[in-house]
This record gives sequence, C-alpha cells and structure tokens, in this order.
Amino acid sequence: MDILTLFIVVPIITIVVLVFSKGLKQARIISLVGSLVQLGMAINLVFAYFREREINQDIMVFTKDAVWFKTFNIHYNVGVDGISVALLLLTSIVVLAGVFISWKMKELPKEFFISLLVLSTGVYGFFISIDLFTMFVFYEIAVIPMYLLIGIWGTGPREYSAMKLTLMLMGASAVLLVGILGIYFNSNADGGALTFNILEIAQVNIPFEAQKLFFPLVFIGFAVLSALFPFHTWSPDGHASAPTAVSMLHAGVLMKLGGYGVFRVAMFLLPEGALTWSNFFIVLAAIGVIYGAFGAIKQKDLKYINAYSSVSHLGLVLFALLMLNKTAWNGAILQSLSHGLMTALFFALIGMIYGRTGTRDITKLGGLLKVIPVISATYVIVGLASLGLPGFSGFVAEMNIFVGAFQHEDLFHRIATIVSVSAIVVTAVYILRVVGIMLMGPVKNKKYLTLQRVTWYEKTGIMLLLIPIIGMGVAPLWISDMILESLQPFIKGLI
Amino acid sequence: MEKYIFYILAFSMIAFAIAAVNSRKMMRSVIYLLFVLVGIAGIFFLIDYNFLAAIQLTVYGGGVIVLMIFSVLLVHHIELELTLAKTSKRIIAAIVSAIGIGVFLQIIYTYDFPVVENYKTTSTADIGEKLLSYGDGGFVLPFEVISVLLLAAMIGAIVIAKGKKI
Amino acid sequence: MDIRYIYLIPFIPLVVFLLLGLNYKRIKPSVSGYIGVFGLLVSAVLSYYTAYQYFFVHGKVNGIYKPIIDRHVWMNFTDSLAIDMGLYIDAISVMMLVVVSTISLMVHIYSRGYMKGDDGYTKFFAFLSLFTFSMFGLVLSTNLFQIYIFWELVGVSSFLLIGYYYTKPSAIAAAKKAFIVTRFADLGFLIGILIMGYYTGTFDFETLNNPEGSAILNWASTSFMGLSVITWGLLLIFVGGAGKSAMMPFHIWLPDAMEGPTPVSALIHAATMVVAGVYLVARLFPMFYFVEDGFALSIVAYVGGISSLFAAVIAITQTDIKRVLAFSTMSQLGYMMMALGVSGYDGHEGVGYMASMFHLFTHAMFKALLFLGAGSVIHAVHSNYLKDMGGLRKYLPITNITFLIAALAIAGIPPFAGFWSKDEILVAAFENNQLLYYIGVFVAGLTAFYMFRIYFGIFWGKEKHYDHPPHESPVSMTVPLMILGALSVVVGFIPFSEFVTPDGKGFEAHLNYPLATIAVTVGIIGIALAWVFYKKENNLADTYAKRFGVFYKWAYHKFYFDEIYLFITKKILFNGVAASVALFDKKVVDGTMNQIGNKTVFTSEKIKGIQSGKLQDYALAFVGGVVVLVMIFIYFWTE
Amino acid sequence: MIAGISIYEILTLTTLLFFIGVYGFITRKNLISILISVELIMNASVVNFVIINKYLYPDVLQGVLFSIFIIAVAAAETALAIAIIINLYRQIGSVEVDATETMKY
Repeated sequence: MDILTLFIVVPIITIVVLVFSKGLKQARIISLVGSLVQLGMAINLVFAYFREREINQDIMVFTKDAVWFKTFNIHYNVGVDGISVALLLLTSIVVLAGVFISWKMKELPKEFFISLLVLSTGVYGFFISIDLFTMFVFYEIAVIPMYLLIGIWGTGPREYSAMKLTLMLMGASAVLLVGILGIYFNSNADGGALTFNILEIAQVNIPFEAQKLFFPLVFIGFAVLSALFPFHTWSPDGHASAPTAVSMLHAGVLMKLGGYGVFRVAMFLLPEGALTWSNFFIVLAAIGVIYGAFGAIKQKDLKYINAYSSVSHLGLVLFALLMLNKTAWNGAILQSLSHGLMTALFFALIGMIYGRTGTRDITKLGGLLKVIPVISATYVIVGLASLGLPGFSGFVAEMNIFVGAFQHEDLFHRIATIVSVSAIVVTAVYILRVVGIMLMGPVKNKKYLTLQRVTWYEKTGIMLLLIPIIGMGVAPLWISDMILESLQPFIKGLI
Repeated sequence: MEKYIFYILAFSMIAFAIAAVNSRKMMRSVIYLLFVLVGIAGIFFLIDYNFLAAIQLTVYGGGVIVLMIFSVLLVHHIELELTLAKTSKRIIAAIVSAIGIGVFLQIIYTYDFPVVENYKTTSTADIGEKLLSYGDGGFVLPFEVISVLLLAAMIGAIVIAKGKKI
Repeated sequence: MDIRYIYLIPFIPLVVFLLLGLNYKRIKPSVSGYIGVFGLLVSAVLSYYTAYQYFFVHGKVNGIYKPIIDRHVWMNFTDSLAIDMGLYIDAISVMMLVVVSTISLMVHIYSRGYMKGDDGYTKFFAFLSLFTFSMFGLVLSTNLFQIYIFWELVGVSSFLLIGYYYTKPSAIAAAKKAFIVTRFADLGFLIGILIMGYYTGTFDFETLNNPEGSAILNWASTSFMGLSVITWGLLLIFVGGAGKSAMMPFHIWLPDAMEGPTPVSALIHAATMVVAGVYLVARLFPMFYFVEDGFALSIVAYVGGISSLFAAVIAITQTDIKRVLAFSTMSQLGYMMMALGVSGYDGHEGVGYMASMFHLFTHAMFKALLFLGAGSVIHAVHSNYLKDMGGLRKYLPITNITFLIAALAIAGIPPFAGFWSKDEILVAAFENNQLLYYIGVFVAGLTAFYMFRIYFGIFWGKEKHYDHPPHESPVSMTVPLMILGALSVVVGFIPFSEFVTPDGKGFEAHLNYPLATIAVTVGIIGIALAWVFYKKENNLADTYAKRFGVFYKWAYHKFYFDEIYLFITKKILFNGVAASVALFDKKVVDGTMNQIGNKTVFTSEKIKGIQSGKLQDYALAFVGGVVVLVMIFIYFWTE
Repeated sequence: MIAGISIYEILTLTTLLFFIGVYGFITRKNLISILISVELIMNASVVNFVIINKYLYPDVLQGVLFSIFIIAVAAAETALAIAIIINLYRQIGSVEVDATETMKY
C-alpha cells in the first residue's frame, strides 16, 4: 500500500481493533499503539519526502489516483507537498499527545478513543487529498465526531456548545459545498472534462466572473473553521465545553483545516478572486486578530482565554494568507503549525489544572507555581511562546507574517499590518495576566497544597508538544525552507 | 337512445356522488355510493363491456357495499349524524376541487383525441384468453400476483379485524 | 582571525541555564552556585581574551578598527531577506562583552552570598545564566533581527528575575509592568525593523552602517508625512531602545523593577540590560547620523537630556534607596543617549559617541557597585527605606568605603572613573548644543547631591534601632564590592578614544580644563549641600521640601506618570476597550448567531402545525399542489 | 362506443366524479366516509381506463384488464380498510379522524 493511504488505513485498523477491546486499559493501549504508528509514519514521511523531492519536482509527490465515482469524475486522489507533510506531522504529534492526556478517561473510554481516531482519520484524509470532493468528504468526517465528543464527554452546557459548533461548521460547509461545486462546474472552461482534481483545475483559467462569485464562498466556508471574525463564536463555547483531548485536537488540528483549505483551494484555484476580495477579508482578519486579543483580556475562564487567543492567532493565519505572497504564506503555515502545538499544549495544561483543582476560573486559582511547578512552569513557557518570544515557534511564524505583510506598500496594507502587529502587545497583556493571577502570587486555597504532582503520562504529553515548539523556534531553517519550496508553484497563479 | 340513457346515468351518478359525500347519515352515504357504482356498471354495459359490468356489479355492488354496510352497522349507530368539517375547510376543498375540475376539463377539451369509430363487442372469452396468456401482451403474471395479493389481503383483514383475541 | 571560539561566550551560560533549569530539583544549591560562577568565569576569561585579540592583535587594519563578522543563515524570508545568526565583533561589541561578563561574574559571586538559603537558589542562577546568555547574544548580533531576538530574550529574563519572588503581589505587578511596557516599546522596534528591512532590503548592520552604502545614501527615496521613511524607521527603533533604556516616557517600569532581588537590579537594571537601548543607537550610529542630516539623532539627544534631568529631580525625593539608584540609572542613561545625540562622525567629532560608550563602561562598574553595596546594606538591615538606616559606617566598613568610592565616581570627582567619562560627555555637549550642556551640568550637580544624600543617610546620621546588630556581609559579597571598587577607580584611565570611535579611527582625547573645573565644582557643591542637609540629623531637608511645596510633591510622585499610565491601561484599555469587546462579542456577535438559531427554532415551532398528521390535510395540500403545478406548467411555463 | 356520445362527455363525467371524491376525501371526518370517497375516486379512474381503451384503441384489451386488476386491488383494499376500522373502533371506540391523531408530530 502506498505511503499516504496508510495514513487513513492505520487509524481505521485501530478503530476496528478498538471496537473489539474491553475497558480503559485495553482501549488506551490500542490507541497508543495506533497513534505511535502514525507518528512513526509521519516522521518516515518527512524523510521520504526529502528523498523524493530530490528526484521529483512535481507539485505533489507520492500521488495515487483511483476512480471512485466515474459519472462525476470523482477520484480518490492523494499526494503531498511540504505543507501537507508538515501538517501531517503536526496531526500525528497532537493525536499522540491527546491519547496520553486522555490516559485516565473514565466514562466510555472505548467510544471516546474511537471518536478521537475517526476525527484524526478525517484530518489525515483532508491533508492528503488532492481531489476536491474527497477532501470535502474527509472534512465532514472530521467535523461530525466533534459533536459526539463534546456532547457526550464535555462539561458545562455541552449540548448547547456541541450543537452550536456543529451547526455553524455545517452551515459553513454548506457554503463551501456550493463553492466547490462552482469550481467543479467551471473546471472545463478551457474545454475538457469536468474534474475535481485540484492540480488539473489549477491549469484551467476559470472565468473571472466565476472566481469573483465563488471565492468568498470557498473562503468563508473554510475560514469559519479557522474562526474568522465574526463567525468565531462557536469556538469559545465549543472549546470550553469540550474534554481536554478534544480541545487539543480541535484547536490544534481541526482549526488548521480552515487555513489549509483556504490556501489549497481558495487561493490556488481562484487566484483572481483572491486578488479581488483580499482587501475585504483582510479587514475581517485584522479585526479578528486584535479583537480576539482584546476579547481574551476580559475572560476569566482559562479555556475562553485560550479560545479567544486562538481567534487572534488564527486570524493572523488568515491575514497572512490574504497577503498573497510567499513570505506571508510561509508564515501562515508556520503559524498554523506553531499554533497547533501551542494551543494543544495549552489545552492539555488547562485540562491538568482543571482535573486537579476542579475549576478553570483564574480568579479562584493562585500560586500554582508553588504547588504544581512542572505544569505551571510549562504554562509559563507556552505562554511566552504564545506571545511570540524568540526561541519558540510562534516568533518564527509571526516574523514571517509581518515581513510578508510589509511587502505591500500601500497605506491600506500598512495600516492593517500595524494593527495586526500591535496585537503582540495585547497578547502579552492577557498571557501575563493569567500567569500573574493564576500561577504566581500566594496560594489561594489550602486545598491546593496537596495537589497531585505531574504524572508520567502527562509529562510525556507535554514533552511531545513542547519539544517541537522549541525545535521549530531554535532551528526553523529546515521546516521553513521545506514549506517555502512547496509554495513556489502556488504563488505563480497570483503573478 | 343510448345517448339519453347515458345522460340519465351521468346526471344521476353525479347527483348521487355529491349526495354520497355530503350526506350526514352514514348508511345513506353508502347506499348513494351503491347507486354510483351501479351507474358505472351501466356505462360499461353501454360500451359493450358486459363482463366488466358484471364484475363491477358483483364486486362493488355485491362485495364492497355489503362489507361497508356491515362495518357501518358494527361501528355506528344508524341514527347518528356525522359531524361536518369546518366550513372554511369545506370551502377550500370545494375551491380546490372546482379549480381542479376546471383545469382538467380545459386540458381534456383542448386535446384532440384520435377516436376510432367502432362498435365491437368484447367477449368474455377474449378477456379470459388475454388474462391467462403468457405470450406477448399476456397478463398471466399480474393475474397470479393479484391472486396472491388478494389472498394476503384476506388473511391480513382477518388478522387485523380479529384484534388481539386470537 | 578565527573568531568562532567567541560562540562559546554566549553558549556557556546557555548550557549552564539548561543544566540548572532542567535539573532544578536535583542539583544542590551550593553546587549550582559554583556551576554558575564557574561557567561565567570561563566566559569572562574568553571575553577578555577576545578584547585583547581584537584591540591589540587583529582588529586594527590600516589604523582602523574594522568589524569582524561571522554569520549563518537562520531563516529565509524572501529571496533577498533572511535572518542570520552570527557574531559581529567590533569595538563596542567587544567592550560590551567585557562589561557584561565582568558585571555578571561579580553578580554571580555576590549572589552566592546574597541569595543563600533562598528556596529558588538554583532557579536564580539558572535565570541569571539565561540573562547573561541573552545579553551576550544581544551585543554580538550581526543584524537587526538577531538583536531583536535577543532583545526579547533579555526582556523575558528580566521579567522572570523581577518576578523572582513570585508570591509577592508587588513583584508580580512589577514584572508584568516591565514586560508589557518594554513590549510596547518593542512593538515600535519591530515596526522599525520591518520598515528598515523593506526599504533598505537588508537587516545587516554591516550594510546598513556603511556610509557609502545604498541604505544611507538613498534615504530620501521614499518619504512619509514629511520625513524620510528611513527616519521613521530609526525613530521607531529608537522607541524600542527607549523602552529598554527607560527613557521618557517609557521609564515607568524601571523603578518598579527594583522589586527583584538586588543582584538582579545591579546586573540587569543598572549595568547591562538597560544600556541595550544606548547600545542599539550606537550600533546604528552611522544611520542615525547620516540619514536626513541626523534628525533622528537630535531627537535622541533631547529625549536623553530631558530624561536625565527628569530622573535626577525625582531621585532627590525618593526614600527607597533602590529607587533612588534606579532613577539615578535612568538619569545616567539619559546622559549616554544625550552624548550619542550630540556626537559627530569623523575623527574628533565623534567624541560624543566615544564619551557615551566610555560612560556606559564606567557607569556599569560604579552603578553595579552602588547596587551591590545597597544590597549589602539591605542585607544587613532588612529594609529598603532610608528612614530605617543611619550610622552604618561602623558596622559595614567595607561597604562604606566601596559605596563612597562609587558615589564619588558617579558624582564626577577626579580621579574616579565617572569624572573622565562625564567630562567627555559635557565637552561633546558643549561643542554641539549649549542647551543640553547646561542641562548636563545641572544634572551633574543633582547627581552628586542625591547620591550623597543617600550615602550620608545610610552611613552617617543617627543610628536607628535595629532588631539585631547589623553586620558586615560575608566574603562572597564583599569581594565583588572590592573588585568593583578598584575598577571604579582605574577604568577612568583607559584611553577610550584610542579604541572606540564611530569611524574606527582612534584619536587623542584631551581634558578640557575649564569645562572639567566647572563640572567638578558643581559636583562638589552638590556634595557640600548634601553634607549640610543630611550629614547630621536635622530638619533642613524637610523645610526646603516644604518650601518647594507642590513641585516637591510632584517629584515625589514621579510627576504622576504611573497614574497616567494606569488610567490609560486600566480605565481605557482594560475596562473600556477590552470590556466592551467582550460585551460586544457576547451580545452582538454571539447574540446574532444565537438569534439565528433561536429564530429557526421559533419558526419551526410556528409552522409545525402544518405537519398536523392529518391525512386529509396532506391530501388537500397534495391536490392543491398538483393543481397549482399543473396550472403553472400548462399556462405559465410556455416557452 | 355509445352512439352520440363523444369521449369528451364521458371524460367530463369521470372528472366530476373524481373531484367529488377528492372533495369528500378532504372534508369527511368519518373513516368509512373517507373510504366511500376513495371508492369514488377509484371508480372514476377505472372508467377512464375503460373508456380510453374503447374509444381510442378498440383492438386491444389492456384497459379492460387493468380495470379488472384495479377492481381486485380495490376490493382487497376495502377489505383491509374495513378490518382496520373495526379494529380501531375496538381499540379507541371511535372511527373519527380527529380521534386518531397519535401520529401527529
């Protein structure tokens, strides 16, 4: 079997095995093995990719094509470039960390892990597809389990949140489907057959009118998943209600589908539409950046803070994508990766704190640095990473975005850029606020003095996420160049 | 002559049909229906489909109407007056029906039917032959299916009507 | 010259940091102290060796000190723009290496005594190492982005060290304030960098600073609001520098930063990190000087001059000795900025630049000494406040002597180090800008006055009641004091003008006797006034304070800068913008989304009666629908 | 064929019967009455089959045969319907439509 299809097959095998498992112990061991294999495959894929790249200069490598539904020319068509490779690696890391964090899942563990793996299957499938229809199918596969995961294993108003999340994402995907069909029915503009294949459509000159019409549909359809202002409200509620591992996976990986989709479908296939619409969406994205940051300042619930910070950070991803140049795009992808790791780690830590203290309200917490030093210190480190401290992945990404954004000389772009850049100060404010109130200061509650120290599986989860964050921050050259190289064919459409 | 017979039949059928759907006495309704059905049999006679007319009389006039009368007697008091639907609903239904009639008739009258002048008589033998033939245009398969259906309906009717007390 | 060994200078502290930080629980405090000190010692020796190599062996080519550069690509932005990591060895970076390693070494040694018995002993040394690493990285940077990276890192180490006593709310607040204020200034820095990167096409100091290079020659190519964009870039970069160097109006974090342990204040908030802003301006000095005829540079000069005056006035009124020192630091930093601002470029014209760097060098020594001495005093009496001190000269003889030396040095009394550097600054100011010269002289007097105010307050005057008799600090603390004391005397005799000049050519500096006499006289007057006011317990000071009335009160409250900032952040940003954004999000954005959902439910609730379950209604709808459709298809849909 | 009567008249008759049935189906509230209306509708269509067969395609018998089938099915259906009505009467004591609304919503 080819190296990419395995990414779908392995989770499915894991799921099948899980169905026959009994109890928490078996379930988590099986999921652990499954996700370890995935991580192994992802790492192997990185090396295989570099080897392949030397002899193969196509846009996508490891392509595989099988007819799926002939009448509409739907194919199961997979392939990767540097961007998908990076995102696949991210996914496998977050999934594995998610399994570790869910080590002590109490209720319905088997079903929980099954849903988790279904979600990851969808995500893997999305990242490797180069057929629009297949991509869309995988997207839906990834979104649906969220409903169950939040609705069943969540906390607080979970049905409400699950419903809100699912409905908003479904609404978006309805818009997206229209956009995709629009692309499909214009894919024979130069003669030839209708096709869903991204690479083939990219060769076609879709008429300008169609691009103008369908770009916003596709963009919004994907960007809602990336919490584009004003369609972001599902994210705070959804995250707050979701169980830890789900928040991790959701913020860490699922929300990246949005940016990736925007890049891969909207920008690549509809470049003229992108040029026409970019200014409008830049405004929205820049508002999202600063708005999310200010929104986070006033929140008290840790998960809400983080959710708003995600709005801000992912707003930056969309902002960068709309800048339509290589540097900014590179930054967008790096920011996706970096944010994926950081938020996943944030949510993992929040889960640990919540599991121990039973509250996520920062005003009730205090002095945690003294009682759970490892978790708290990690929180500080991730916080610093999140506010873009050099030496961590966020800095690398943000600098790429800002330098990229600065390539536009007109006043509009300048102002938008400066607005977005200024979010780094606001980010510092809300991060330090949490650090100051929750981690530092005197211990507020005697009960906290006896909190359980960090356990080995939590530590493993933390390390899994922290090492890549630092790795990317200290030595960004290889991953940045891998992405930069893959961006080359995409930028052509815009020039 | 036939013409007048037809008109008499037609008008009486329409009158009885209207009476059947408007009568507030259950039993009368059923009897009015019987007249309509007999009228239809009459039309079958007029166009020389004697066998069909006979079936119409036996199955409907004999079987169905008797069944209905029995059921009415079982579930109903003879004297009971039926409640009528709300006037608004009746008006709406009447309007819809009227429009429907109008549309249908308009379509019918604007279409030029390719009528073939003929006064053939169809014998029962022809029908039986056709019904049991398995060659081209034979109806033996539907015939068998309908017999199975009738059997199934019979059993079903018995089981349902018997209720729980088996 | 193979300079790759210099990479070891920053990397040794980094290794020490990782070693101590990751094995935080496992290493015994005593061991970790030794590890820290030893690591720094190696770095220091290497720094001295580098200085020797650069200044006396390899640096000079044809009589000019040329930078020696080694760099590697770290990340590519575009085809032409990239971030490099590397070494930039020239006169000022080597000088800074010496300063940082010396002070850091002294502080490390001192901390072994000062922090003894503290819970986070190992953590403290880890953070110190982290800071030292970042600071080395900063001074060795080859380009704007590298300097920005380490700039942020020193910021965060400063944050960690100010918030070292993390259970103390004031320390947390101070740490947060320091980080956020400098971060805000760094925003300007970053935008400045982006401007420079875009309009000059490079981040490299070497290219930017080349007087014949395109970056400087083409400054006028694009302009924005009447100024060249390059000037804007420089001004924004200077904003970053002002943030770190606590210039007006970004100075508010520095006094609060004194919440950190005293050795930290000595290292970070007196000698090294805060001079990063001065260093940054010096680093880009040719750009500042040549672009738009030094418009940006004149701004630097005025900001420096005003800050120095402003801080000196406040310093007189403060009662917390560390805060007095903090304002003194700010004032001296303003001096350095001012000196840079009034400097020229060629030959003897560059005296301001030289003086600024010279003052940076000497200031690092005596200010660190002052802080460490203050630490020693605080260690003895367990208070920061002047009112709890007095007559300590008997108990703390070594501290007394060294503090006196430092105070004389900062007051500019010959032959101590401060005299020489301050004199050069005043010369430069006198030659270029008379107004700034008078400010400088006035500040010199104020400096002498407030410094001797606390000196007399601490070591002379009436003895206060102490819970236990104060005693001299342990050897580990006094040795650094003595070493720094000695240095404060001798470093003034280094012929700085031979080594550190804007254009790399050395020149002969002469003492300007008239100006020197004036400066010294002013200093002595300041000391004498302090003698009168504070030598003996009397109420002269209070009387005069009353006489100044409102002005005194304003100065005592630091001219209400904190309150203004607090108002802006708390009232406007926090309660105004953030709260309204949160409310807007909840009510309007989320409300809209919820309303869409609610309306859908509502509508379905309303129309669900249609789906009544009554067969006849369905039949009616069906028949009606059929009729309507038939009508549509027959009568209206006729093509 | 009926002498003097064209196909139009007959079709008019069946149309009227059909819609009278429809009207009855919609307005009556008693299940048996509804059944009566259904019979009307059914018979109207049976006549249509036969008439069209006779007038347009006299050589074949498809219409007639279909009518026979329809009559058979109608008979079966009536039997079943009556069975259900009787059962329903036993269960809830009523054969009014309004009484049988449990399938609503």
